[in-house]
Amino acid sequence: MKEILYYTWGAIVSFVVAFSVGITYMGLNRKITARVQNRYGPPWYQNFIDVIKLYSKKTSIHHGVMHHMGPAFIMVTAVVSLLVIPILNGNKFFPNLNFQGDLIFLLYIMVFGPLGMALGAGQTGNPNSAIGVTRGLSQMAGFEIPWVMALVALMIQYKTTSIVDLMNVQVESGRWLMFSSPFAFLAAVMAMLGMFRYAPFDIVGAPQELASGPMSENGGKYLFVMMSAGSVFTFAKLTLYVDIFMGGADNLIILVVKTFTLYLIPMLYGITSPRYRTEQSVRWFWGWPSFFGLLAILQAALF
Amino acid sequence: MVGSPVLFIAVPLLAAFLIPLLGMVWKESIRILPGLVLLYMLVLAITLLEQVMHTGTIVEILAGWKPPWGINLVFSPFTGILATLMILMGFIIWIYSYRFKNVDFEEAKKYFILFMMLVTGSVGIVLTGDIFNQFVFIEITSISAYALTAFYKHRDSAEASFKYLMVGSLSSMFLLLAIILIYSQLGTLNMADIASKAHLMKPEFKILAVIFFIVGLGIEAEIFPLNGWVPDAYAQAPGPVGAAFAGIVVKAGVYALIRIIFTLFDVSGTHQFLIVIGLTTMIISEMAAIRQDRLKRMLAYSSLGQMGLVLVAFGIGTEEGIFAAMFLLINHAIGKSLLFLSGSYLVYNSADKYISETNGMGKFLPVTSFLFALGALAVVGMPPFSGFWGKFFMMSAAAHANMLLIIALILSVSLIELVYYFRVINRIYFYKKESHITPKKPTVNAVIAMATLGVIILIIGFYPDLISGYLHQASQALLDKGKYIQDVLSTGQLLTH
Amino acid sequence: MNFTLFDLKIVEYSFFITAILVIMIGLYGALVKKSLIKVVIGLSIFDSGINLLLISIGYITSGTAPIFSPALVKDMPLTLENIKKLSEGMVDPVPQALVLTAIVIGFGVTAVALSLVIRLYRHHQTLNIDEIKNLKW
Amino acid sequence: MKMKKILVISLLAVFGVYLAEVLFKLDFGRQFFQQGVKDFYLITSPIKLQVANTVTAIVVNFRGFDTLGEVTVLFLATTAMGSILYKGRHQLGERTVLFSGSRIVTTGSRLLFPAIILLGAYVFIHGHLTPGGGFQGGVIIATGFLLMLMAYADYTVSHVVLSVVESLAGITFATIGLLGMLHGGSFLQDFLPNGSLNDLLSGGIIPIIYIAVGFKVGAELTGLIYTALNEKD
Amino acid sequence: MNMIYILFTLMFGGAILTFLAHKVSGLLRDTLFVLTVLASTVLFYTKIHTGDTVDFSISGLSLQWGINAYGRIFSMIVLGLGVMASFYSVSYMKGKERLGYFYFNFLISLMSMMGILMSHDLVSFFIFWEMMTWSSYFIVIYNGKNVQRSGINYIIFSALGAYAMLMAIVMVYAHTQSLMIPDMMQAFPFFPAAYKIWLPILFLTAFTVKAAMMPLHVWAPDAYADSPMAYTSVFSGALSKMGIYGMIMVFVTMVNYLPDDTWFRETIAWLGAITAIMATLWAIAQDDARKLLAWSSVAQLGYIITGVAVGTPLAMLSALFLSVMHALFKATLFMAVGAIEKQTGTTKFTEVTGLIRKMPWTFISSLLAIIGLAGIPPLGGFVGKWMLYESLINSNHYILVIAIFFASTSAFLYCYKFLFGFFLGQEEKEWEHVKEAPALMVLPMIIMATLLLVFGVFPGIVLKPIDLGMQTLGYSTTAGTFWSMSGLFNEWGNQIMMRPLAYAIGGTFLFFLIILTVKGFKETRYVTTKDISSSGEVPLEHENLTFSEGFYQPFLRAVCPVMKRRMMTYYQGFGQGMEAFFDYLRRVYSGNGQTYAIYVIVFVVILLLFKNSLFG
Repeated sequence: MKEILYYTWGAIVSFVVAFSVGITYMGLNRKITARVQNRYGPPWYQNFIDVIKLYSKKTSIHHGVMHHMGPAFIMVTAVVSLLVIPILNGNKFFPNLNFQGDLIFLLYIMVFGPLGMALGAGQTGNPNSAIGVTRGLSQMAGFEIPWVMALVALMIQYKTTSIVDLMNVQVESGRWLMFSSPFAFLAAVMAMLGMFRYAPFDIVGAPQELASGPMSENGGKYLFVMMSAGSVFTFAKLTLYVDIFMGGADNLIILVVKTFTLYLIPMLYGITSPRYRTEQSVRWFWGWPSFFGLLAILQAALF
Repeated sequence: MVGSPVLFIAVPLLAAFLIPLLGMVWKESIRILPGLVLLYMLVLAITLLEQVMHTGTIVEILAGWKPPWGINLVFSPFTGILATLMILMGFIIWIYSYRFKNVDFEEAKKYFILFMMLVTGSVGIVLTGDIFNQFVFIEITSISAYALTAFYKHRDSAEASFKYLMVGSLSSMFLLLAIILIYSQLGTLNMADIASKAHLMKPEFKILAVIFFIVGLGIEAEIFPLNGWVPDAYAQAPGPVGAAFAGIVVKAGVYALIRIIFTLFDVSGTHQFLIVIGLTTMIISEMAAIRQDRLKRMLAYSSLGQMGLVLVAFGIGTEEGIFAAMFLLINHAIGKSLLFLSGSYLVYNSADKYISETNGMGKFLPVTSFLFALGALAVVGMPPFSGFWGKFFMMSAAAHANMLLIIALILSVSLIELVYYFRVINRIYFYKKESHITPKKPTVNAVIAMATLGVIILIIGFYPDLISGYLHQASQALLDKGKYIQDVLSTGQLLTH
Repeated sequence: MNFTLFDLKIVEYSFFITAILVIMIGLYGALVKKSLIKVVIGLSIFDSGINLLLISIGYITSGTAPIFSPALVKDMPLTLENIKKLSEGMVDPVPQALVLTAIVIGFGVTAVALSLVIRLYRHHQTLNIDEIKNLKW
Repeated sequence: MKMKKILVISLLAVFGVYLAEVLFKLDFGRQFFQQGVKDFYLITSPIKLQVANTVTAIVVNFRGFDTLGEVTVLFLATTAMGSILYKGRHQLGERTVLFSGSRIVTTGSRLLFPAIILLGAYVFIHGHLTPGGGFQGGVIIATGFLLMLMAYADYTVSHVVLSVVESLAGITFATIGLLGMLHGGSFLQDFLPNGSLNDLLSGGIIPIIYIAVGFKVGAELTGLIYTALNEKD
Repeated sequence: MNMIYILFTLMFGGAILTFLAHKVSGLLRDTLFVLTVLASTVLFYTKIHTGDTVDFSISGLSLQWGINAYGRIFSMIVLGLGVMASFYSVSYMKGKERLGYFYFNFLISLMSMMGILMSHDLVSFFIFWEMMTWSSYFIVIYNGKNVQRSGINYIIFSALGAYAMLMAIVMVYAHTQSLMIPDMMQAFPFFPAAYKIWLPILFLTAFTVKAAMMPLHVWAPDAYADSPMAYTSVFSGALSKMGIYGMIMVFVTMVNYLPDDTWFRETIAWLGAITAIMATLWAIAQDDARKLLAWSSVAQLGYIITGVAVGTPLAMLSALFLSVMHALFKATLFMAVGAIEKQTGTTKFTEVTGLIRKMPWTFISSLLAIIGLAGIPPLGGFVGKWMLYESLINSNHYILVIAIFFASTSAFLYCYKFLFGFFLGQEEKEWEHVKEAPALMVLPMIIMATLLLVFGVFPGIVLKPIDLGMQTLGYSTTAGTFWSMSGLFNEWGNQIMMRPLAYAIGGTFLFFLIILTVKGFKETRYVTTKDISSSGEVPLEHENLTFSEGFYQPFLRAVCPVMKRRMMTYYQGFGQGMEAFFDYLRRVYSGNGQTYAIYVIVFVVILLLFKNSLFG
């Protein structure tokens, strides 16, 4: 019983941290993007305001059970992957469920939410949401390949599928994996571009052209949960990258610095890019990123 | 004591001569008498078979002259089984065709006489121990077969029959040539005597005789380049006659060929030749069968393929191989006859007998269709029906003889066979009936006949031991040439009354 | 090779040569001629050739018919020796018996063949064998 | 077409050469085998069976079963011909001979007819004594009928009578065989006294069978001719 | 009489009685059918114990039936699915014609599957194998004229496989003089080298046909799609597993003894992976749910094959576990399609939409099944997939694991398509009348979907019998080293605990669901799917805005190069070529009597010319 309470407490704390960091990043994203595009942009805390606004809004419609449950699904992904990913080296403060899951579990749980949300979006009956979902899923089939290749390369190189073990390897040797397995890192970063769905891979949400988009049928509490999930998930993903490639972090400050550095990659790449069509992006992921992934596997297998 | 093997010939001949007389007095007798005769023969055959299994081969001498001077009939386990099978098939086909040509007395009379003689001739071919006598029986069978093939007037049956006759008369000529060659060397016509003296023959005579026998009997046994007449004849003959061809006549031809090769001469290479020619026959005819669009032609080609398989099994030459061959033979007789019998009802009212005209018959003729499907499954060799065992024994015999390539070939050909049979079954059950076809309900006697065959298929399929004991003895009897010679030449057993 | 066509043997073997020639002629007729009637005739000739061959197999030089006619046996008792001596000068009776059967059978087949020809003519209005092939493949 | 001829001729040439090659190894005019069945026949026929014509003895007695088959073949040939040329119930084709012969022909035929029948009967009755026998006699009888049929446009033979004769003769043959079986244990066994050589009444069952065969062959051949004659549509 | 005989008598007799009862009354027939399945299941689980055998002989061949722990794994699938499907089909098949025929073949195929599992000798194995083939074939063609092509394909390929097996059987028989499978296994290491190569190949040909592996899979999509859904659940769930059953035996008993088995294993494993990839892509392209699921079955079987071929204990464990799971979720899905087909009359995504509110139970069970199929935790599918990946990585199959992963990621696409196509999207007037399927159809689905969840959280329930079965095959026990009741371990010692993860998932989900529900519970109301803000336009009543045509066009455009070629085209080309060849060949039967006579003479002359070499 105590254990459960302990875990729950840990979960809540990590959730709060992840939420606040993630939402800040998103705000910063908007700001930076605006500056690059020669706009003034909203303040960095704009997203906090948005979330609170959304929460306090009255939600008057839903389109059925699946639609109702969709945000909860995506929240599951965000929270559970956050719980599985070790936040700090040596599991300080946030041990959570780090020992109970491994990379492969993580890979799958990360799909759980989007799929659930897609179902919710599907039930709205909005044709555009289904179109968005098909694009998203197609793109996922694209970027998962280099991503998995990178992970497999790491797994076979260090003979473990556990994130904690990978972190320990880095702590012990003092070398970040992004340097000892550069190809894996390259592939993983390229996959990350797709994972964050910023340009050029933002056809999924298609914010400009599809006035309604997948999210458009959600409002109020639904959008609130989805936004929070998105921010938590952003943080979780970044932490994962930091954990396995950049030696993890000893305290939250270092973590924030590292994650933000990493976050700059998709953000900046996105600002400067036009948009790919779905098949283009899928093929892009199966091109160079996968090639690097292959190199990573070769490196891991041969050396 | 029910009788002796000669009654298999004498009684039906007597009956055949009687039928025209009786027919003048009592019209129904022309239908009943052949049935009674066949029934009697069946009872006799089964009794004798049982006896033979326990006491050994019965050799019956004729006209009181011992072999090699007189003609003799040999009822060994091997010949006995074949004779019993033929008579059984004859009887069942008689049941099937009891109402045949119900309205036309003259035609029916001729049909029944010819049919009975077809059976008798085939039984004679199997039982006789004298090559010239065998020739006579082959002619009896052939002439009845020609006439039965040409039985229907409104079809191309005369054409088929003429082809049959042309090739068939060549066959008899070659047989005569072979007999001449043998007689010129040995001065005897008795098979056992020839077998015991075969070493005295000059080898070139022996080989030439074997070649002529292979050609002459190969025509009857329907081996590849000699079987052009077969599909035509099978397809154009009335349904029951087609069944009789597949179930009775060709068996006699195969028997004769096997007897010549196994017993008469010890010419090396004949077994391999059997295998090669059997495979060729099988492959080419199955290939032709799959491209047929007429039901009976398809069945005919399929029959050729099956007989090729039987020849291959005989060609393996081991006891196991012969056992398998006998099993296949029996299965083919039953299964293919069932196919012909039920198939001819499926296309009863169609002029061209296209396979497509069986469409949807499953609904209108459920029993017939079911039996057709059963026969097809049995012929294809699907377990648990009778065909499977034959195929399995054959394969294992071939494997024991280390002929793996042959097995592979046979199996790939079986695949073809499977395809075209299942295509027909599909049509029967799952296509829509063509509107211009009116299904013809089978008569009661036809249903009884077909159902009997179906039941036999199931029984043998589930309980092959029923016949396998007999077949083992039969295959030993065929292989044991010394015993055959001894049995015949030491008079065998004189029947007493 | 001990068959030497230009040897004197050619005379002795004239029976065989004739028989083979007849066989070949008959076969030629059966295989090449277009008319059904001629085909049947060819088969018939073939048959005759075989019969001739069969008969000539049983021939014994200057042999008599295998009949113990009154003239032959009139002044000798029917003892085994006598009969044996007589029989040595007789030709082989078995081929003759066989030929009798073969002829009758050949006759039967020819009769059936001719009746089939009649039927075919009725059906196709022609006797050309090349035109009578409704059934093929 | 030429190709076919050339092919057939070359095939036949090969066939003939091979056949000749083998046959020429036979020493023509001599007995080729050491010990055949013919010696037994030649001795047994006059001594035991009292049959002068050994060929007849072989045909009817030693190999009587063949003859039964042979008779059956003829019987089947008539049946087959009837069946093949059958046109339907109550339909009899027209005669192909539409007009009678000239008076000379008809008269001559009428004169010759009994003589021919008589000759035929003689031939089959004396089958066991002289060359000839049931088949030959039957053919001669049929020739007589043929002559009549050709000479007269309206000469008819009763199918029923022919059929009855045919059947009875066949039954006789088979019954004699079965009687032999009852008597001596094997089918077609001789069960009558053999008489003495060169007597008309000798040879046991041989004359009886040959008479039956004569009737049968005569009837059958006549039937065949008659069927073929009434062929025109 | 031995219980094993009674089992088979019961099933066979039941089949015949059911067939006959069809003529009497529908109710009697249905009752008999269900009773037969139930009774045999009960009999099997109560009276027949592992290790029971009966011996008998036919025609001098000594045969043996019995059951071992390995067979029990699959009997679980067969009988479990059999019971579920029997209940389901009573309701599903109601009102269709030729039910006697259907039930007869259904029972025969169940019986033959049990027979396969209980055969200890090769002959009865083959007999049951063939019975399974034709009985399933007869059901495949049950649906009438349009499905004949798939039926023929099915029977051709099955026969190809069966004949390959027959050949292998006679080879074994000729060599060992025994038909017992254990004898064969014992003798195998001492076989000649050629046999050692050929026997596994021949056996595998047979088994991979049923398991729908790559070059031999072409029958499967059509056959699965075209048979009545009540049977397809068994067909795809249990019958295809017979192929896996055989493959595992071949791999364990034969491939291990090959002089160099690596290439063999690699080839099969790669074929399995390629099957999985290609079938997934094809599944994505389908517009018909039955076809989609059929292709998906092929893909899933591809994973299983890969697991079997890799053959490490963990891989084998995963293959067997996936077999059970696949049976569960694929049966559920096929049943769901059947239910939809029954209620709406169509199975095309382009025709039917928005059923979620009309058929909620069907939706829930298919949702669970889809989650299982996609391999998303915490359902059973994930457990199997996890073990498969771990085993592949542990055994150094790096590229293979990527291939498998690709297939399974792409599987999400069709998974979503299935759920969206039927249940989501705009609700249409056309389908307003649709009601939930009858309870008899829904219940099996629900039960199986629940089982999927239970097995996902407590995989030990299934892994325990699997472990026993693997011990029969000669593996050492894997309990504790690779799995515990709800935990899984890989060879490097990494672990995953299903229970806490499931609690975490469930807890989070419930927590946020409650938040979502409770907050503003009163004011949030349901609006129809027409009430959407599609670019500011509200669609009219008759306007259907559901997106279902060309669902994954972009993705398919991306992968089109590999989908240009279909195996079927090659087979068809081959078939047509053969047919043309046959047509050419059969012209030897020229129809001219004279030609036939010439053949005779030609034959004679050939024999004469070659007489010395032929008969010399």
